[in-house]
Amino acid sequence: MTIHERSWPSDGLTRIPYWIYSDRDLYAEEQARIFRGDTWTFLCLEAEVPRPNTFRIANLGDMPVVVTRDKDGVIHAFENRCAHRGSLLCLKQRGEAKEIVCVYHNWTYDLSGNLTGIAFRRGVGGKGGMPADCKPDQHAPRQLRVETFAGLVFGTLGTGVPAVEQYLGPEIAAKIRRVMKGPVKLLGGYTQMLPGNWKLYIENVKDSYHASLLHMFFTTFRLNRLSQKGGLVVSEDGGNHISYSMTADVAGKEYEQAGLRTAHSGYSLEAPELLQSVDEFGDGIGLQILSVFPGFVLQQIRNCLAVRRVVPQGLDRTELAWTSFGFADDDEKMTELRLRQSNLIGPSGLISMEDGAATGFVQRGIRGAGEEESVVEMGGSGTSSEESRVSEAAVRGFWKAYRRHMAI
Amino acid sequence: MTIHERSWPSDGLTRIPYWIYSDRDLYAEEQARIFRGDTWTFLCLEAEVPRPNTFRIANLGDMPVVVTRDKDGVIHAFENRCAHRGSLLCLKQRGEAKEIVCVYHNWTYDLSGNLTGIAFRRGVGGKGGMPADCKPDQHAPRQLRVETFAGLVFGTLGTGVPAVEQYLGPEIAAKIRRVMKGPVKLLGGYTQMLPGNWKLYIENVKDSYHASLLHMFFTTFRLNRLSQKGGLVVSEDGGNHISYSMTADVAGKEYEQAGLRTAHSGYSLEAPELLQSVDEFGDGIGLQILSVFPGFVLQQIRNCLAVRRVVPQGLDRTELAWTSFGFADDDEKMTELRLRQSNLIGPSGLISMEDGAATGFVQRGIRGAGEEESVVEMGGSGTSSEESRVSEAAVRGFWKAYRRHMAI
Amino acid sequence: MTIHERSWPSDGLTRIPYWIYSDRDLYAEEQARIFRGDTWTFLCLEAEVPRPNTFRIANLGDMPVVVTRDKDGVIHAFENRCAHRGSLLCLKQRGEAKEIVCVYHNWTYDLSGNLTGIAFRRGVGGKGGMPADCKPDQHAPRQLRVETFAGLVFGTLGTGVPAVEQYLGPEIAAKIRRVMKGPVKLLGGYTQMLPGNWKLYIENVKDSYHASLLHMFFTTFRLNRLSQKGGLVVSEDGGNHISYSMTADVAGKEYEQAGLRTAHSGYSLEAPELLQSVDEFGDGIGLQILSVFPGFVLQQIRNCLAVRRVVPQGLDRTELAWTSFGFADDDEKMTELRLRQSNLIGPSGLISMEDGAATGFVQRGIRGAGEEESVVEMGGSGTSSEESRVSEAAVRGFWKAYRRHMAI
Amino acid sequence: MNLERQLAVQDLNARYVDAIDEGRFEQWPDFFADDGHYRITTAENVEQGLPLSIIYATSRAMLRDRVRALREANVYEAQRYRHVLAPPRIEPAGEGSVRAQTSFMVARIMHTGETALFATGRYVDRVVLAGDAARFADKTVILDSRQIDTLLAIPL
Amino acid sequence: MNLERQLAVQDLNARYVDAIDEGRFEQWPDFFADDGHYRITTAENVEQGLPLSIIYATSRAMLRDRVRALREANVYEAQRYRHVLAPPRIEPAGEGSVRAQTSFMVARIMHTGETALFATGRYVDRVVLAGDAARFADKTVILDSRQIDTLLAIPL
Amino acid sequence: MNLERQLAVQDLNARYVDAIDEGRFEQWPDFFADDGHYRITTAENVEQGLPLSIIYATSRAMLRDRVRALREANVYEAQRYRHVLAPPRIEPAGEGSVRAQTSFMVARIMHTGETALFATGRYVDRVVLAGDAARFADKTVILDSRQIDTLLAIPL
Ligand code: FES
Ligand code: FES
Ligand code: FES
Ligand SMILES: [Fe+3]
Ligand SMILES: [Fe+3]
Ligand SMILES: [Fe+3]
Repeated sequence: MTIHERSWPSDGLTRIPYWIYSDRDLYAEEQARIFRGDTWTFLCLEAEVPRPNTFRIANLGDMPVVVTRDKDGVIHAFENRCAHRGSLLCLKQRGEAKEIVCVYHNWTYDLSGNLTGIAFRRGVGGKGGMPADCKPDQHAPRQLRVETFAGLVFGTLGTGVPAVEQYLGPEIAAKIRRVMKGPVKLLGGYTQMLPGNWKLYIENVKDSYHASLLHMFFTTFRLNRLSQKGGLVVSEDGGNHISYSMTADVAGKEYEQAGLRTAHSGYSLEAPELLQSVDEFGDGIGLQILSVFPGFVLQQIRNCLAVRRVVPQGLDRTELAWTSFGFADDDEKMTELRLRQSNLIGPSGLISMEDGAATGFVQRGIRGAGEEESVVEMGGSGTSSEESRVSEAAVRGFWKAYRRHMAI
Repeated sequence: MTIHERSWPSDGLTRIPYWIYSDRDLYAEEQARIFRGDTWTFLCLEAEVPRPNTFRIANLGDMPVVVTRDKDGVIHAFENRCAHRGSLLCLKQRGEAKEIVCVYHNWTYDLSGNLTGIAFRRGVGGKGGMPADCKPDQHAPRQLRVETFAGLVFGTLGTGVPAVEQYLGPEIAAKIRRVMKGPVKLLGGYTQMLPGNWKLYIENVKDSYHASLLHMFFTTFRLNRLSQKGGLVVSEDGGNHISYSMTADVAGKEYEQAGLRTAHSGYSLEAPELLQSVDEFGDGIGLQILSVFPGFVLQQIRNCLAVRRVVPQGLDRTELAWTSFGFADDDEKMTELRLRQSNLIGPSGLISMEDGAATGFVQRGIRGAGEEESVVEMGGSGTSSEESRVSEAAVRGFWKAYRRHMAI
Repeated sequence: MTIHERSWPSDGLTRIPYWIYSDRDLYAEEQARIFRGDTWTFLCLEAEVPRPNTFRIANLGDMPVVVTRDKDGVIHAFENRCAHRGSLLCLKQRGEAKEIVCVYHNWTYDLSGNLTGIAFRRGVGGKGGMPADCKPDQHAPRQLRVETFAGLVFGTLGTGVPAVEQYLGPEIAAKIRRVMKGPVKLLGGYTQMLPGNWKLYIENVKDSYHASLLHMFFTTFRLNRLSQKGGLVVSEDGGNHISYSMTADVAGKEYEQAGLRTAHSGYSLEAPELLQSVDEFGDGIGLQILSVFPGFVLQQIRNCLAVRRVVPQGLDRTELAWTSFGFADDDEKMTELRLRQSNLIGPSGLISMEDGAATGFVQRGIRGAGEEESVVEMGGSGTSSEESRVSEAAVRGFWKAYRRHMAI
Repeated sequence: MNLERQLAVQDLNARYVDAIDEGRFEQWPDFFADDGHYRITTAENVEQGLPLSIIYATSRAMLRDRVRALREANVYEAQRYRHVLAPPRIEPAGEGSVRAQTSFMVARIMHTGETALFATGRYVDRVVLAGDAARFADKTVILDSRQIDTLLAIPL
Repeated sequence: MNLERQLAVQDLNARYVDAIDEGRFEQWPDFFADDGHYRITTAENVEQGLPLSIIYATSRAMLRDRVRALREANVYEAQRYRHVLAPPRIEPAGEGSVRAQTSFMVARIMHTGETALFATGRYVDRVVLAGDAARFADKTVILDSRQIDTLLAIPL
Repeated sequence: MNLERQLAVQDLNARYVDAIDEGRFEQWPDFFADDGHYRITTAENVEQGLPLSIIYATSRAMLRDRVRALREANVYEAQRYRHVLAPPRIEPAGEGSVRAQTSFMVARIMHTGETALFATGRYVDRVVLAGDAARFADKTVILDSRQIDTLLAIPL
C-alpha cells in the first residue's frame, strides 16, 4: 500500500504500527521522501578523501554516490551514475584520479562531476557522433549539495533543507565538535549486513532503554548502567539525539535488587587491560552515542571512536558500515588503547554484537503482526530531552521526524 | 491483484486457475484469512512439551508461535512476539523455562503468556519508567485458542471456529484416534524446504491418484496399488481427508496391462527386512494418509508414523516439518522396525522423495501459465468420499474449503 | 505501476526513462505482451534436435518450452507444462524419446504434443477415472507456431505475427543466410547469469557505439575500430539490427589522437595464433553482430560463430545462453581455429566479458534514478541504417519496437 | 598420529566421495563391509538422543537396494554433488580398525546450472583395515542442519 | 617442505577447527601460547595498512575472557560453524617455530536450519613447536570480505 | 599411492591456487610447461563430447597474453577467489609424469563484500615432475555447472 492509503494510530508516538517495517511500497517512498528528500546524509569523513584528486563511493539511501576532493581540495558529491546511459561511474571503493572515465563509452568527467568529454562526439570521418546542438554542460550526474562539519561530509538532494549546523541543532552540533576534536587518523572499517528494516536499527541506536538490558557485558562492568549519571538529549525536530553517561559509577544496586538477567556482579575480567582507557575529552563522559536523522551515528565509547552509516539495502536488509578512527596526534600507546577497546564494537563487539541480531529478532517476530502495534511509552509520550535514560523519548523523536518527512 | 479483483473459473472445482499459486498479494491474504482466520493449525505433539515448564516454537502460517506447558501442566500457545517492541520471545527450538524473558529489554512473561515484569517500570531514582497508569495486564502477546486432541496440539486465532473434534468431522477424528492409540515416544525429525507454493504440497497429499504413479517404489512392491482395497474419505466441508489401503493385495494386473512406467514387476529387494512390519492396529490397514485443512498431515505407512507441518515461507517456498514417533510401550524390536521403515519417508524416502520435487515441477511448469487452468476431473466433479482412489475428490475438497475461507 | 499508468518522455526515442528497467509490474506485462505476444523467439538450432524422436528444452521469455523433432522429422514446440496439473513435462536439457510421459500422473504425449494417454482414464474395477465425456484431444500443452529459417528454429504464441522471413526483413534475412551457410556442427555451449534487466543486455548488443570503447582488447588489436569500414543496419520496424565491419584496417589514428583509454597502440600478443583466421565467407567481413527482437543474437567474429538466447529470469536477472558452432564440412584445422578464437567470447571472452558486467553496472547505477532518463543521441534521433557505427540508431530502433508492442 | 593409517583413511575418503561425485553409485556399497552400517541423521537428532535417520542401512545389501531404487524407481532431476573434505581425525579402535571423524561440505549442482551449498557436517566412521583394503564398518553422516532443500536422493 | 612439521601444523589446524565446530570453546585458548596473539581483520584493512581488528587479543587470558563473555554475557542465537581448510603452506621462522598460511571456508548453520557460506579467507600464523605440543604464538585471520552477516560471535 | 609424488602434486596445487587467490597472476603461467595446455570447460560439454572451452590456451605464451589482457585491457570489478581443494588422486602416466584429479570449490568475493560459491568442479591434470620442479603439462578445469555468474575473468 502507498503511504496515502495508510493511517497512523491515534495514540501519536507511543504506538508504532508494524506494517511500517514490512510494506514494500513504503520502502520506495522512504527512499524518495527521506533519503533523496530534505535530509542531510552523512557520506564519509573528510579524512577518507585526504588529498586533492581522491574519491570514495558512498550512498544516499540506496542511491550510489561518489564523493570527491577536486584538484583544488574542494569536496564534491554526485550520483554514481553516468549521464549517458546510467552506468556506475566509480567501480572502486576509493582511489586517486584526475578525472572519472565511465567504462561503458568513455564519457569523461572532472572531479566536480562536470562532463568534460564525449567519446567520438563529432563522429568519425564526419559521420555519426552527437547532434551539433548537443550541450555537454547540460549532461551531468545529479549534484548533491555538500557541507562539511567538524570533519564530517554531509550531502543532500533536498532543496528545502537548512545548513547542516542548523539541521543538527545546537546541542548535537556541540557534541559532535566535542568528539571531532582534531585532525582524524583512520584506523579501519568493516560492514555488517543486518537482517532487518533500516528503521529497526536506528530505533535501536536511539533506544537508551535497551543498552544496559540487552548488552550484559555493558552492565556487568558498569560501562553504562542506567543508574550512572548521564542524560538523553533529543533535538527540537526529534530526528537527532545524544545519549551519554559519566564514567564515575554511583554504585547503584538497582540491577541486583531488580534481579535482572544482566546483573552478574560476580563477573570479572582476567585481562582488564581490555577496558583500560583515558579521559581524553576531560569531561568524564565515558560514553556518548549520537545520531542524526535519518541514518548517521557517531560513537564514543571510552576512547573507541567510530562513525556508522546506515544504508537500506531492501525492505529487510540493512548495511551498517563502520569506520573507526583516532587523531593524527595519537601516539602508539593511545592507538593501542583504541584498538584494544574496539573489541567492544562491530560484529564481534562485546557490547554491540547483539544490536545487529536484534533487528532480525524484531523483523522475524512481527512477520504475522499485520495491524498490531508496538508500545513506546518508557518515559511517557514526549520527545524532549531528559536526565533519565530509562526512556524511549529519542525513539519517539525519530517517529516524529519520520512522520513529518513522510507526511503521515 | 487482491482476491476481490480475481474471479474463479466457471467450471467450479474441476478447474484451478494457475494464478492461485503465483500471485504475491494472494499470499498475504491467505495468511490473514486462512492461517490467522477460522481454521485450526496443528502446532506440535503434546509429547513435544513433555513436562511442566517446557516450551517449543511453532507456526501459525508464517506467524511465529510459542507453545508452552505451564507449571500446572496446562498447554498454552501465543504469538512469538514481545508485547513491547515485537522481538521474538523464544530464540530456541525448544527448552525448559520457568518464565520467558525477552532479550531486548527484559520484559518478562510467565508460561501462560502473561506479562509479569517490565524492566525499570518505575524508572531509576524516580526518573523515567512507564507512565503511572500503565497496565501490564493489557500488554501481552496474542493468545491462541488451544485444544488438544488425541495427543495433538491445535491452535487458532479464529473467533468463529468450532471445537477441534467438530472441525475434524467424525470420520477424521476416528482415524486420528486410531493412529494416536497411546502415549507417544518421539523418534526424531527433520524439515524439507520445498520449492513451491504451500497449496501444491497439500494438493499432493490429498491426491490419491498420483501416489501409485509418481512413486514407482510404492507400486512395484505393492505397498499401495490403486487396485488394492482401500478408500478415500473427504470431510463434509471438503478440507480434511483420509486415503487408506489394506495391506493384502488383490494381485491386480492393471498396471502391467496398462503398460505403466511404474510397473516393474521384475523388481525385488535384496534386503526385504526394510519392509518388515506388523499389523499393530489390527485392522489390516497398511497405509493411511490423513490431512486437516489447512496444513496438517498424519501418516501411517505400515509401522512408520509421522506428523507433518506445512509452513508457508513465501509465495514459492514451503517448509515441510516432519516428526516421527512410536509409542511409549514399544520394545526395542518395534522401535527398530519403525526406524528401518523410515527409509520410506522424508527427503530421502524411497516412496516420498518425489513429492517435495513435484511441487517444484509444477511451480516452474506454470511460470508462463497466466490465466490457464489445471484439470481436476479424476473421479468426476464431486468432493464426496468414495471407495476408489483413482480420484481427485480430496483435491477438489481442498478447493471447496479454500474458496469458502478466501471468499472467492 | 502498470504500463497504463506510465507515460513515455516527450523526446521520443532519444530519452529512455529508468523506471523501464526496475518496475516489477512491467516485467510481467513484457512477458505477456512481448514474449508471449506477436514476436518470434529463437528456440534452438535445428542441429540441437538432430534426429527424429529427439527433444530439447527452451524458453519463450520465462515460459518453459519443449522443442521436439517427431518420428517423421517434423519440428514442434509446446509449453513445457502438463495439461493435467501443470508439471514440467521434460526434466532434462535434451534427449531422445518416442513419447513424453509426465512423471506426476503418467499422462502421456507424443512428440507433436498431443495427449495420447491418461493413466487410469477408465478407473480401476469400474470405479474412478475420468468422466465418460472427457475429450483427451481437448487437453494438450499450448502449441507454439514454429518456423525454421536457415537452420534456426523460431516459435511464437502470437496470432498476428507474419512469417519469420517477413518478420526479419530482407537485409536481416540475407545476413542470417550469409552466416548459416551449411549444415551445422555443434561445438558446445554455456550460459551466463547477468545481474541486470534483459533489456540492458539487448541494448548492449545493439549498441555499436560501445563496442570499441568498452572492449579495449577489441580496439587495440584493430578487430573492430569504428574507423574500420563497416555499417549499421536497422530493420524497418526497428527491432532487428546488424552491425558489421571489414577486416581490412584503414589504419586510422582517431583513437590515439582522441587519447582514448582504449588505445594502447604499444600492445601486442606473444601468441598471435589466437587471432589466426580465414575469410570463410569470402566477403572480407570480419565481424557481424545481428539481433532479432526481442532476444536473439547471431554472432560472427572472424571464424567464431555463435547464437545467443536472452532469457529474462526476473526483473534484474537475465540468462544468456551461448551455443557455438561450425559446419559439418569443417576439417580439424578449421575446428581448431574456431575453438581458439572462442577465447574471444563468453564469460571469459577477451572481447565480451565486459558486456555481462555492464548490465550490472547500469542496474546498480540507476538504483536511485527514479524518473531520470538516459540519453540516446549518438547519430541523432533516427532509427535508420547508416554507414557509421558511431551511432545509437539500433538502440533507438529497439525502443521503437518495444513501445509498439507494449503500447506505450 | 599413525601416518600410514591416516593416509589409508584419507585415501578411502577420497575414493568414496569421488565415486559419488562422479555418479558411480554402483561402486558405493563396495566401500562398506558386508555387514556395514550407514546412516544419515542431523546434529539436532543426535543432541536430543533421538534415533531417527534420514537414510538407515544395516547391510551392504540394503545399500545395493538403495542404488537400485535410485536407478530404476525414484524420480529426481539430473544433479551432481561436489564434496570437499577436511583431513580425517583418527584414533585406534582395537584390532585393525580405527575411528575416524571427517568434516565435509557438499555443493549440489543441478542440470540447470544452479549451484548451492547443499550440506555440511561430519562423518563419524569406524574403518576396518584388512590388508590394503580399507572399508567402512560403520558410517554415520551427521548433518549440521535440520533442513534439506527439496530432497536428498544421492547419498552423502 | 619438512613433512613432519607440515603434518604437525596440519594436525594443529585440524584440532583447532574441530574444537570450534564442536562448540568446545573452553579449549580454544589452549591452542595459543600464554602470550599468544589472536586477531580477525579484513583483507581491505590489511591492504590499506589500517590496524583495526574485528577481534583483537594479546594474551590467552583475553581469549578466556572472550569465551566467558560468549557463555555468560553475549546474546546470540544457537549456531555452529563448519570449517574446511586447505593444507597449510609453511616456512621456517627460526628456533622451533614456523610461519604457516592456510586458506579456509566457513559455513554457518543456524538452529533454524539456515546454512550459508559465512566466511572465507586465510590464516596467517606463527606456530611454536615445543616438543609434541604445537601452539599458535600469533594467529591472524584475514577475511576476504569486508562484510559480516549479522554478527560474528563464535571465533574463526 | 606413492607418498612423495602425492605430496609433490599437492604442493603444486597449493602453490598454484595461492598464486591465484593472492592475485599474483604474473606467476600463473610459470606453473605450466612451455607447451603446457590449459582449458576451462563444463561437465555438460565433456559429457556430450563437445570441444568448446571457456578458456583455451595451448602454450605458456597464451597464458601470458591472458594475464596481460587482465591487467591492461579487460574491465572487471575488483574481486578475489578463495580456492579449497581436496587432496589429488594421482596415477602414473609414464616417464616422470603423473595424471592427477582434484576436486575444488571456489568462492568469489567482490570488493563490495558480496561472497558467493562461484564454481565447483575438478582439475584433470597431467603433471611433469622434473627434478623438484613440478609443472602442469596439461590442465583441464571441468566445471560442474553450465552456468557462470556475470563473468569469469580470473583463471581457476
Ligand atoms: S554509460 Fe557512461 S559513457 Fe555510456
Ligand atoms: S522488545 Fe521485548 S522487551 Fe522490548
Ligand atoms: S501433472 Fe502431468 S500427469 Fe498430472
Ligand atoms: Fe545496543
Ligand atoms: Fe506422494
Ligand atoms: Fe560488447
